[in-house]
Amino acid sequence: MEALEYFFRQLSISDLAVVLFFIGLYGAMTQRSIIKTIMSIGIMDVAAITFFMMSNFEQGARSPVTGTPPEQMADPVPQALMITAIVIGVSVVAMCLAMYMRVVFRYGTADWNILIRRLED
Amino acid sequence: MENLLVPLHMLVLLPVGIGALTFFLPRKAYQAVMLLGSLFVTAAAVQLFITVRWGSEIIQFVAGWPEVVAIKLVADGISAPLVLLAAVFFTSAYIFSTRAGHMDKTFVFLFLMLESALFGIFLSGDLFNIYVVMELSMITIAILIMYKQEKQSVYDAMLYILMNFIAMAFMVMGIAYMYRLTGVLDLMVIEQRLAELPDPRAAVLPYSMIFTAVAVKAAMLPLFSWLPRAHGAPSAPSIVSAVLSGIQVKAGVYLLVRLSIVFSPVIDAQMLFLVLGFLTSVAGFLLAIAQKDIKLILAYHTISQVGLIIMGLNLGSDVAFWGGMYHIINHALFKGLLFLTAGVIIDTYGVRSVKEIRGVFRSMPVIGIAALAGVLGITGAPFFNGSISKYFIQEGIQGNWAEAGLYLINFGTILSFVKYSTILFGSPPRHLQKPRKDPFITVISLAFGAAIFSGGIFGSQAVSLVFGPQYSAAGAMGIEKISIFAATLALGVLVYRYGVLRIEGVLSGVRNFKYNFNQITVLISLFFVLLLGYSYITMG
Amino acid sequence: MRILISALIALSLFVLSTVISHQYFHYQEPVLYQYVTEHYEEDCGTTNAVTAVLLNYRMYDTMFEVLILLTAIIGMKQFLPAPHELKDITKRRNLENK
Amino acid sequence: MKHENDLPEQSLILEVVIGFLYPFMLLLGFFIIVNGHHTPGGGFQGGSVLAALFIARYVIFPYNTMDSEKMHAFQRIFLALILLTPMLLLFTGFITRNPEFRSVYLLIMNILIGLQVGLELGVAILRFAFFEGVGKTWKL
Repeated sequence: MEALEYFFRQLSISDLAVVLFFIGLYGAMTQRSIIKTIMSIGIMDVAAITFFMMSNFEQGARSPVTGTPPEQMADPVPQALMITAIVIGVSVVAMCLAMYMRVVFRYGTADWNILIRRLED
Repeated sequence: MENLLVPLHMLVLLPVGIGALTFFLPRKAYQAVMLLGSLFVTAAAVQLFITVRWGSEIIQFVAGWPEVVAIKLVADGISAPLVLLAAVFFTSAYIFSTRAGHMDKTFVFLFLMLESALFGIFLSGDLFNIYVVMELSMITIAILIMYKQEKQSVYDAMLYILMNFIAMAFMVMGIAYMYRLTGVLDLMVIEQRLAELPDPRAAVLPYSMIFTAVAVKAAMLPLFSWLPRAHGAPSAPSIVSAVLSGIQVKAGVYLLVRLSIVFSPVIDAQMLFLVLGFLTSVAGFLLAIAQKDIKLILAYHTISQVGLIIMGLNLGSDVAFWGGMYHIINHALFKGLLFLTAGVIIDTYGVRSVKEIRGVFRSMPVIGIAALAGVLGITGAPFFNGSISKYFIQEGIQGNWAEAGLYLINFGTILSFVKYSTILFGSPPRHLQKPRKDPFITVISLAFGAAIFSGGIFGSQAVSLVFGPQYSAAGAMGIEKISIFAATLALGVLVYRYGVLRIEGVLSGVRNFKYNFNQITVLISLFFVLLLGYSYITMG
Repeated sequence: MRILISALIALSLFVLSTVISHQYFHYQEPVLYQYVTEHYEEDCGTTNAVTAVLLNYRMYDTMFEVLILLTAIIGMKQFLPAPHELKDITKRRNLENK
Repeated sequence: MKHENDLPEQSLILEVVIGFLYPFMLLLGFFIIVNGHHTPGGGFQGGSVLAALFIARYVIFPYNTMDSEKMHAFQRIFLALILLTPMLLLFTGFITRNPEFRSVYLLIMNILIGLQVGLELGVAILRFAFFEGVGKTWKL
């Protein structure tokens, strides 16, 4: 029990992001309808972005603006990279939703299996 | 370094710049400006290749910032030939379809953006930059394969984008672990820092996350179900399928090579990728035999050839490595030619299935000859470039189980292309209207056919010209190789006549079997577990 | 049954990756972080380091990202046709079916 | 001016409140864009606030009058500029050589990216909104 208790005390916020990542993966594995698959992959993407943001995290680090001494600054590099990653995530989700609307209006269903059957005829 | 016609970042952004600027020109002028622009880009790529091939490799820090901070663009022995191949391929595909109907401004803009995304992948030396450029190429392809509005099957594009979206989420997670571990984003600096790691097991997790994403991009065994429908989609114009199968899959393979060099001080998974390459190749040609639609035969066959390339690259011997790289160039040539000619055949015949198209030789002699050159090239007929690269890969194997595997793959390739080439012979249907004489199509297809043929004749000189090391390919033209090819060809025709035509029921079952999306995600996670376990254990 | 298997896979993946990342993690010297925090003022003249990284040090990434934004919009125009675009699509489809 | 795929008439309160807030949204958007080098990322946040303008305009006047073709053409102009200015100024080392142009360069880049993102999200939302009716009638 002691090892388990030690293990849990070690868990930090970034492990929470890893949990969210695999919940998204679980969602992508089990969801029947297309819109929920898009949502769960969106969750995976957001979890990966949160995990990246938490790197080089120290307690009490201040925002990287002039005036704070360089050692106390929070790491600006992940923040800048994640602005790019978030915008990419937004564009891809927008593309998926556009395709989702097209699929629903054309085949009349949002379920993966019914869609595959309707594709054949 | 200074005598470069165009600095590296300019070369990457030039195609998009041309596309964006010519958007405001009137319709008549923009076609000529596009042609001039792509010729200029090809000239810059040729000049870059010459300086890298005979000079030293070029490393350029964007905007002159110091080594740690700036994004580094690297043009070395592996990436410069691929940049040249991409530039020549895009220009010839662009010339090939000057008369085609769908060449409006948005299509050409997306086409040039795909070209600059490919340049970005080949030249980039920064981990996060590779992710951003892979994302750009993914979205551009999703639109290009759906470009013909009327015959739109949205399911293929949806499957393509969602699978690659999962792969990209894995990639961001891998880069996050990488940044936490090494604190730097540059590939070369990461390589040095990985060597200093006290315990190499720390790099197992980022390794398997990044390589799952790269495996989806390079269409490895369980994860290739997006590729045939994306490349062979009915709504994809033929030059898009040609470019995708010719160059885009190679970007995935190139990333596999580049990132395995970065991770080489810590993890060596060559045996795993050798086995996976072999299995991918076998699965590829088995599925290719089952298809009816000629574009799907070619698309499934791309998977088998990519598996062969991955096998060649991961054999560990230098001959096989440069054989694999030469096969990347050969495959771009003959698969691109086959897709271009297939597009023209489908337009004139109006039918896509192998059974109904007959007599391409009589109705379109030039397209028939070019397609025949492509088929001979891909099956590795002697005096054609396929045989040279396969000969080099075979030299690298020498006697372990993979040599028998190579014969099986060759036999599968011949079998699937015996099925494909039935469209060439026989007599064309009466009502077939004469295809309009298009000089561009004939010029480009004959040029590709000549390149395939000359690549075979001067094989070893071509390898030493493009990559450097000089290997003698005399054996490839030897009597022994010709007899083996003739025997396999005869066996292939026999097996096709009596075997494949018999088991039509099995084939149609294989053809209509589709994974639904949940099973594909389970396959991706299982691939991730396989990679994680394998690299953890072999770390030892 | 299907849900149980995928739940099992997801759980085992999570446990595997957290155990491996906690057991073997080792922080190397974050050189990039130190360089940016010390030099971003005289290099880029901004008061905010994030803008410095985004617009000066890694401007190459931001250019590609703006391209992605534009491609998403072109994709939007392709997949969600406006009424006037639909007229010529159906016209072409009828032409083809004839 | 009834269009075949418009929404029912909007409530008066909504129109008055959004009409009043419209200029302040515009002001806030440009404020975030302009001093981008104080706040992180400048262009992107400001652009998304500008996109809220298009949604507000759509909520008040739900007719498909805004020509997304023209907005898309503006977007391409901004894209060409965004590609050109860093290539001419930053990558040639002009900025690092004479530092007095740095804040001007940042200002230009922030404004360009802000307008680009604002137009982009606006066009995306309008596309989604006006496709609703179209998809049903045309049975794509």
